[in-house]
Amino acid sequence: MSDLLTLAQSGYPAPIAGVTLAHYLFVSAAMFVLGLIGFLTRRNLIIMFLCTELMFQAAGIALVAFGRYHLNFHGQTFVIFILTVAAAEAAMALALVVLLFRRKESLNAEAWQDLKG
Amino acid sequence: MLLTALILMPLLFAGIVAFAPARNARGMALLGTTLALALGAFVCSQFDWGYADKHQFGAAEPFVWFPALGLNLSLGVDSVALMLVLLTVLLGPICVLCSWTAITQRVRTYYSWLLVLQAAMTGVFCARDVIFFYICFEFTLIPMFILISLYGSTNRRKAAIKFFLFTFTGSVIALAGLIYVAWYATTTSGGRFQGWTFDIGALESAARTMSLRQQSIVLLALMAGFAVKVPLFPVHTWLPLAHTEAPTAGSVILAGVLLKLGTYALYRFVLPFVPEAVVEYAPFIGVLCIIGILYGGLICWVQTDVKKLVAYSSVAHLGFCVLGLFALNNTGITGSILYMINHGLSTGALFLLIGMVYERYHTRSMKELGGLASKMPVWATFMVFFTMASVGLPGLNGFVSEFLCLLGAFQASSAWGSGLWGSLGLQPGATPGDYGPWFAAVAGVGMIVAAMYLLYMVGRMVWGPLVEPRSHAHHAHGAEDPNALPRDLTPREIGLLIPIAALCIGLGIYPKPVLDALQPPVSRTIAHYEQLRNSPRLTPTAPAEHASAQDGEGAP
Amino acid sequence: MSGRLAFVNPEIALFAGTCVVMVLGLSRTFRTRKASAWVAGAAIVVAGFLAWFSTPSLSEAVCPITGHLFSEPVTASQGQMLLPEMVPFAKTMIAAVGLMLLLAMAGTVDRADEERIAAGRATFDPLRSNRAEFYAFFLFSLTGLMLTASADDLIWLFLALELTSLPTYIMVAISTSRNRSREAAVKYFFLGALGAAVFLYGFTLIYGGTGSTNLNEIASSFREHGISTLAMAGVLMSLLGLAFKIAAVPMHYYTPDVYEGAAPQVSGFLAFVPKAAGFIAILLLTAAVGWEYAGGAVGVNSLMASDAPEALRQVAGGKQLPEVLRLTLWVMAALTMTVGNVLAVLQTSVKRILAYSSIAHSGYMLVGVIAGPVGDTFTRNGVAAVLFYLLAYGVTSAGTFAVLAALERSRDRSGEPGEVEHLHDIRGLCASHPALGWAFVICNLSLLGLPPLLGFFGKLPLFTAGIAAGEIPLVVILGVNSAIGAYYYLRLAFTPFLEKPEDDAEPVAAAPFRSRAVAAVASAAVVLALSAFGGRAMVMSLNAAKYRPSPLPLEVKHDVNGEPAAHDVAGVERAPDDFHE
Amino acid sequence: MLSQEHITGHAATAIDEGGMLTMLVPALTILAVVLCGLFAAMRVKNKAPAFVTVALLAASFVAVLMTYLNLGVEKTWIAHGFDWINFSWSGSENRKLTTHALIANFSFYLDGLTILWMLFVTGLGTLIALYASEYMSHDVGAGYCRFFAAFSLFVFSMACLVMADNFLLLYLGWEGVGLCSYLLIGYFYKKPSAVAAAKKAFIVNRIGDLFLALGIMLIYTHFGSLEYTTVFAQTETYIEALKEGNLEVIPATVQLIPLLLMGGAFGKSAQLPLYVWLPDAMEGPTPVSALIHAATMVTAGVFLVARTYPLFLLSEHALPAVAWIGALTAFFSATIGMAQFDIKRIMAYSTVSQLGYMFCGLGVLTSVGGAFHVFTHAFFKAMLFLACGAVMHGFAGQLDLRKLSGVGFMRGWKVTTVAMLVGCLNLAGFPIITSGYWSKDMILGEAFANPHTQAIGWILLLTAGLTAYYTFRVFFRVFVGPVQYEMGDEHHGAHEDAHGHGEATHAPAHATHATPHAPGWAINTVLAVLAISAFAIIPFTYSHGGWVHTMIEGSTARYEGAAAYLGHGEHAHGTFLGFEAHGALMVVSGIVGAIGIVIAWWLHYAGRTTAATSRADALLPKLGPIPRWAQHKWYVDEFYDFLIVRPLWVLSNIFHFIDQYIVDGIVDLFGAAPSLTGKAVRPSQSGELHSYAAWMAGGMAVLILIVILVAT
Repeated sequence: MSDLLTLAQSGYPAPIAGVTLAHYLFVSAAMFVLGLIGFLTRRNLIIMFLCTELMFQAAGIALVAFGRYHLNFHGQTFVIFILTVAAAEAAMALALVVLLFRRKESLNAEAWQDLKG
Repeated sequence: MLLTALILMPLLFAGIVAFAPARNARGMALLGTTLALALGAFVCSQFDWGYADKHQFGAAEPFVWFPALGLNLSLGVDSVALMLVLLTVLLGPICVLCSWTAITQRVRTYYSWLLVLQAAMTGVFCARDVIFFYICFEFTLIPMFILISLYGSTNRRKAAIKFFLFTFTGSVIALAGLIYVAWYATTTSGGRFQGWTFDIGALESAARTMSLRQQSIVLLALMAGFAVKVPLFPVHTWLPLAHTEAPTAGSVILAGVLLKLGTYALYRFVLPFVPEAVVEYAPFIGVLCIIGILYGGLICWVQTDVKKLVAYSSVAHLGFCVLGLFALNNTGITGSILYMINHGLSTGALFLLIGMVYERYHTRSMKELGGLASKMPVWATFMVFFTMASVGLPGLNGFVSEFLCLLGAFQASSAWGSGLWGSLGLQPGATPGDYGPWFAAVAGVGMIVAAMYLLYMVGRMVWGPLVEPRSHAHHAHGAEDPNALPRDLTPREIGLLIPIAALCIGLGIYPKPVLDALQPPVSRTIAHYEQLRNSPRLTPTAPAEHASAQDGEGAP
Repeated sequence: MSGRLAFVNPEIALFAGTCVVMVLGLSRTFRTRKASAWVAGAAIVVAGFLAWFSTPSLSEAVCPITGHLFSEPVTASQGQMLLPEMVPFAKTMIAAVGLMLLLAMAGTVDRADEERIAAGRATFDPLRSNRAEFYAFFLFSLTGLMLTASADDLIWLFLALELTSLPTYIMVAISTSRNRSREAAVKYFFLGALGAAVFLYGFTLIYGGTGSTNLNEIASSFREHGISTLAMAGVLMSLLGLAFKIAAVPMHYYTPDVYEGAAPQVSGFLAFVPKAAGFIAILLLTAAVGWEYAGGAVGVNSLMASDAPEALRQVAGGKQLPEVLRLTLWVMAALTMTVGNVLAVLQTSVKRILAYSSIAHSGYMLVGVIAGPVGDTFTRNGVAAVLFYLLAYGVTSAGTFAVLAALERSRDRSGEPGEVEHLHDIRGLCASHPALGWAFVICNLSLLGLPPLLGFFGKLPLFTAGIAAGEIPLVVILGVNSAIGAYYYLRLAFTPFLEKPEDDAEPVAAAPFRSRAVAAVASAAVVLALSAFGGRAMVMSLNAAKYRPSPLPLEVKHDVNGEPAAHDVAGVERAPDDFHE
Repeated sequence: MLSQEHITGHAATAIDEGGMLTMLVPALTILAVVLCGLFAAMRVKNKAPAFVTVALLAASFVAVLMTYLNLGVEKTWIAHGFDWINFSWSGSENRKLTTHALIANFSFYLDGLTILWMLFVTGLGTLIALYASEYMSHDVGAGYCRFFAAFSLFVFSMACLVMADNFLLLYLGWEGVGLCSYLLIGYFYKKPSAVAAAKKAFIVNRIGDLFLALGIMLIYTHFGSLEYTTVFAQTETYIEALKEGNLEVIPATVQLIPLLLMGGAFGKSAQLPLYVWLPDAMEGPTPVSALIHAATMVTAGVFLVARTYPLFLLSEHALPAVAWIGALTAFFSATIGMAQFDIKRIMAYSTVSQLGYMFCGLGVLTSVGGAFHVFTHAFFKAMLFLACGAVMHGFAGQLDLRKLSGVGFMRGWKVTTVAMLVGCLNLAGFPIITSGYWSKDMILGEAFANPHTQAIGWILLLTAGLTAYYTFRVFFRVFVGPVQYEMGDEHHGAHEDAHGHGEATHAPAHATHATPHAPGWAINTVLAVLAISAFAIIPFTYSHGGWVHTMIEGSTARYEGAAAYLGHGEHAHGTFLGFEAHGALMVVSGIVGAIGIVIAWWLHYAGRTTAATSRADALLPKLGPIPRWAQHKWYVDEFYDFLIVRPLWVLSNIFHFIDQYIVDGIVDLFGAAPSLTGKAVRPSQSGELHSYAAWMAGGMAVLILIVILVAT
């Protein structure tokens, strides 16, 4: 944790006074956890997918913050690709959801549990 | 080259049998095994008995299978391995002949796997490379599994699975132990081995420098694998089941050779690799053997299934064998090796005889069979003969080995020369060890128990008023079945028993050539222990010097 | 730049093939449509060829296979320098196994359509045809896998992994028209997204902890500044996320359901492609961290007594992953093989058994990851063991699933041919379809690890490497698990041979696609061939596992003798029969 | 008594061609076995096996006789046959190269003791084989061959036992005779009782054999050799030391050896507590009982003690133990013998009793007396058995003395009766004219002559009286008195079916033997020869052994003198109630024997009118339960059954149970562990997406937690 504290204290440069890397990371972590919780609690397939998107974007926020912190562009570059991949996944997810909805007329994830054991 | 041929010959014929017409299968199998037997005899004649502890017939440049693994197909036999190879090739034709009429379904499959099994067993004894040994050791499981589960009796699936898993589990752990030794050999060799080596000779010299703790771990791992195969007391339960369910030839091979893989591995790996741990744990193993002897023997006594009785008797018999092995003196180890051969002959023959009865009556229950002497006098004669060989009657083969094993255990006591055992007199027959008279005396009770159960068996099966299964008697008095076997043994059956009987007598009254031939390798094994006792390990504070000192004399 | 592109020659070939396939598959003529499969095959062959002959080595300016000297000096920015030789081996292996999988894929998605068209009941409708996409996805996924192997950057790695995974979700969904495939797809996709989010976040943290996404730079940062907690957390999360790809505990839950729901040939694809991707990624990450850390609390060689000879302690000590990672992987490995095996024991569905067993195999391979590429011989190099095992497992499982794909039962109500489901269905296979039956027997015995088959030689280096790394308890767990595995593999192997089909059993017929059977038999043949003559493959995997613990500074020096760079640490020497000798 | 040279000088050994003649004995007997086997294989249905056997055994006898005449008994000769168990190895002890060997050759050790034994083994063997050729005639065919094969094998084994030059070959013979005994007791194998008796004999013998084997191992361990010459050479040095008073020089190991050997001897020679097999062994054909279970095999134990006499001398407890066990057995089995009705069993118990005498003889330091009694007993006991066998043969297996009477007055039974009378007189120790009197007297006298063994002497004297009583009880009941008989209910030959239809032959066999048939020429000849020789040997053996003495003075007896130095007792200082022991006992034992005979006459002959009853019957109730207990053999069999066999049986069943359910159960539990674990884990595979996700998230959390807890 000492690393994080160091990071937090030496945030450079500070665009908004008092907002350090730690704040971004906290937001990012919160988003990630929220996404995870949403994934675990919601039954609607579309919402579940959105929750995974939330987790992806949590990583994105952290990446941008780290990039800013490290003063290089790797983070930002990464985010661009994440967005692209997320878009591709979204397309796939929607197609899949449509396929599933046609079969069972439902978006409930619990409708699909024939395979088990 | 000879040994390669000895392994490839059955494999070749296995291929031929698998693709030849079914009606030729047994003939081809007989031809193959007979040729292997002839080849075995030739190998025996070419063997230089003057150097019986040297591994002979190995190619100068062994075929390198996987250089990256350090795995060579290196072969070679010393006199111990050669004897067991001879036992294997001898039982080959016998197994084919005893299945002659008994196997009518899936004949090609049967004989080809029988031949594969023979090749694998020969490979085990010829291997000079640990991994190659292990490959053959494990590969014997598959043919045996198939023989039991296709041609066995009612409960065969369970027996086959149990047999396979039991021995497989143990031997995987043994493999870990062997690899540990190989790793140790590499790390302490100072780069002498290019990559790793699994050469038994090289490992042997390296392994002995391991610390006691390491040796103990390796011993534990090796025993986990080989004790199951032998089988020693608490891990023997697969054996009665497998024997009971296996077809006759399967039982013969199981008792004759497969169990010997375990004892042979004990001789080949455990004794030379981890001498200190062996000395440390020999009493414990001895106790297990004795429990096996008495416990197994007494269980035999209350069996009704005659095959199960003989199967349990193997547990008891191999207890003697391992006891002799771990007595760690010439008499004991010589006796033990001889025991491997003798047990293979006499118990194998008993299974043959039981199989012959089973083929006629389709039962093995001693409640349904009795007094067969009056109906099958020739069979009864052989039965009594082989029972006596199994009991250990002097003049027959079993005695020599049993007595030597017990004598070995008896002599091996550090207590000799002190205290009760005579502090005053010189005791030229005593050897250092942890067994001593009590071990021999308690194990010797096994001789009495053996007489009890084997005579019980003979008393039920051979003597007494004639008892036949009701269905059979009914059948016999009914319509004449032209395909039914004649009542007493056929010339084929007598023919396959006579060589075994001759060997039983031969080894019983003139074992000298075998005993002499066994001395060089046995003495070589003992030498480790004498060295150990004469110069106990240096203190653990200076292991490096010790290791390097040992290195000089390592590797072949 | 051409030197840089040389790394992705195979991927370029595959991508080109993909483009052609997508177009050809839309053709109205049957023959042209059919040619898409041939083109796909040709693309894979070309890619494999390119991987084999043209991938530059990073430690030398020569191709490791041909010895061809590249004109342009290879520099640090042009590839990962940790396991530089892994790339050609991995790609060649991917191409080889991919080709067999492709053979098994024949007729997967378009069978019903083509039958209808052939019967004249329908005409070809490009909008409704899936054929082109299916093969394209197949090739895309392989491309992603190859890209994973050549990744030198976390971004690249992430993209490559996603490229590997995303097509497989679709392939599962459309592999059959049954609901089960849909269910498999939904589980696979959603849980896969979850896993991807986890390792993505892990990558993020690694970047945060080191300031770079380049693996070489990350590695040198770790060596220069130590591993910060942040970075360690990142590596840990990445490993957990990647555990999904290799179906390791606790990310294995999807495996049996997905394998069961997908068509068998697609299951075979899943058993190799994502797994290989996951293992390659894990190897890259662990290589970045390095295996040069001293033993921790649980420690290397905990069984090794203080009375061991000095030489031994020197060799045994101080070569392992950081204790955090080692422990994670240790627990993961032990649980993975155990859970996979104990659940497989209970199954009666052939595909489910194979699914669980594939979990177990991942556990075995993790032993190699833990052992690491410390040793200079095949027997002591855990990475080489993993790579060789991947090859062995890939070939063998491809064969097993191909046998299942080559068989079918009567059609169900929807007109879809039934799959081989229960163990009963393969009874007596050796009698009714000898080639398929024996292929199945051989492949399963190999998976069992029965000597002298390939699976045994795959497992043996895991044993030796594990023991050499002092992981004796783990090796014993591995051994015991092999024995548990023997139980169900024996059933799988001998049901076709020993059991007779029940009298009222519905007969199993061969599917009308010869190439599936060819795939099965070819796999079995390769298994046998490698069992006998696999020595060369072992040497290659050993060369591929050449590990450079400290990749920076990156001047690759060559003296006149062509000896390797001076900063090779002791113990990471050349394999004995390298091509220089 | 013996000169100093005899004690100290180790008898010279030599290898001589003449000694090789004895190799003919095993060769000829094995030839007989093989020929009988061939006859069986060829399904010969005549008496050829018998005559081959008789001829070859006679040839063996001649070979032994020739050896005796050629070599004499002054020296010990070694005849080397071939190497049996013979190997050597070199080892290192304390960095010195040492050579060890285990040598047990098939070689013969020929001295007086050996030749004495061999003479009567082969001699009696020939005679009894001749007898059996007629006795077994109803079994001509397969069974006949089997009988004579086993018979010849027995002589072979006995030859190995007696002539062995090492302990291991002795052990071969030892177990070999056990095997033959097993095969011959179980000859009528369809009779469950015969099978059980055979089994019992073998197993009880095996118990003794174990002790013998352990003794042999101890000998090898201690002396480093199994060969008599080497071992005895070393015992000489111990004896030398003893004579100088160094009692403590003898190691405990050596003192243990005789105790272990004794165990073997008591098993084979049916002494307490291992005697139980011998009475049951009477299930075998009578010639077998005569040869094996009376004359030869059962004396193997005596032979063993005599052979290893020097070893016995080295332990201060060994010989007294031998004497006491012998005396107690003699008395104990005599009491049982008094109450039996089966005449063969009476003879069996009398054998046990007489064997006790022989051991006493050895135990009280008159090995000559022991050997002498063995020698005389061999003749008269064989004769008694053969006479009983003739009766049994003639009366269809009838052996109950309550159902036979006045046989001697029937036609054709004269020779049998005379032989019986001679035998009875010998056994009863009728003074002067019987050899039995001389040999028994020698033991009695020696027992009293030693002040430490007076008690033994009294027991033996009492036993002598009992012996005379039960012996003549048989004679007076069966051979004299009113002529009455009841045929036996079986014909033992019927069990051996030549036609292979075992079930069908009982009835006709019974019918053909409705009337007794008198013995034929072979039986009569043999009985006559034996009866004559029972008298004829008196001049050879008269007083202190005579010829027997000369036979063994070079081997066993020469050690007796040494005993004086060993603290075993002051020789010849004891007295019988103040009189000189030997002289007094000649008179006293004669009187005691006569009293026994008179009581038997009074109780069983005088005034007896029927076969079944006698005056003794009136006496029985007055003795309370004792006669019944004695008749039930003091319930020893039941006691053993209760104490050993049943517990063992129960234990075996418990073991079997343990093996099936506990040992195997644990194994199966290990086998089931994977599937049980699998069943426990399986619910997590619920098929539900969310539960998977939750397990995954939870699993990751747990894994991270473990890592944090353990690794940091």
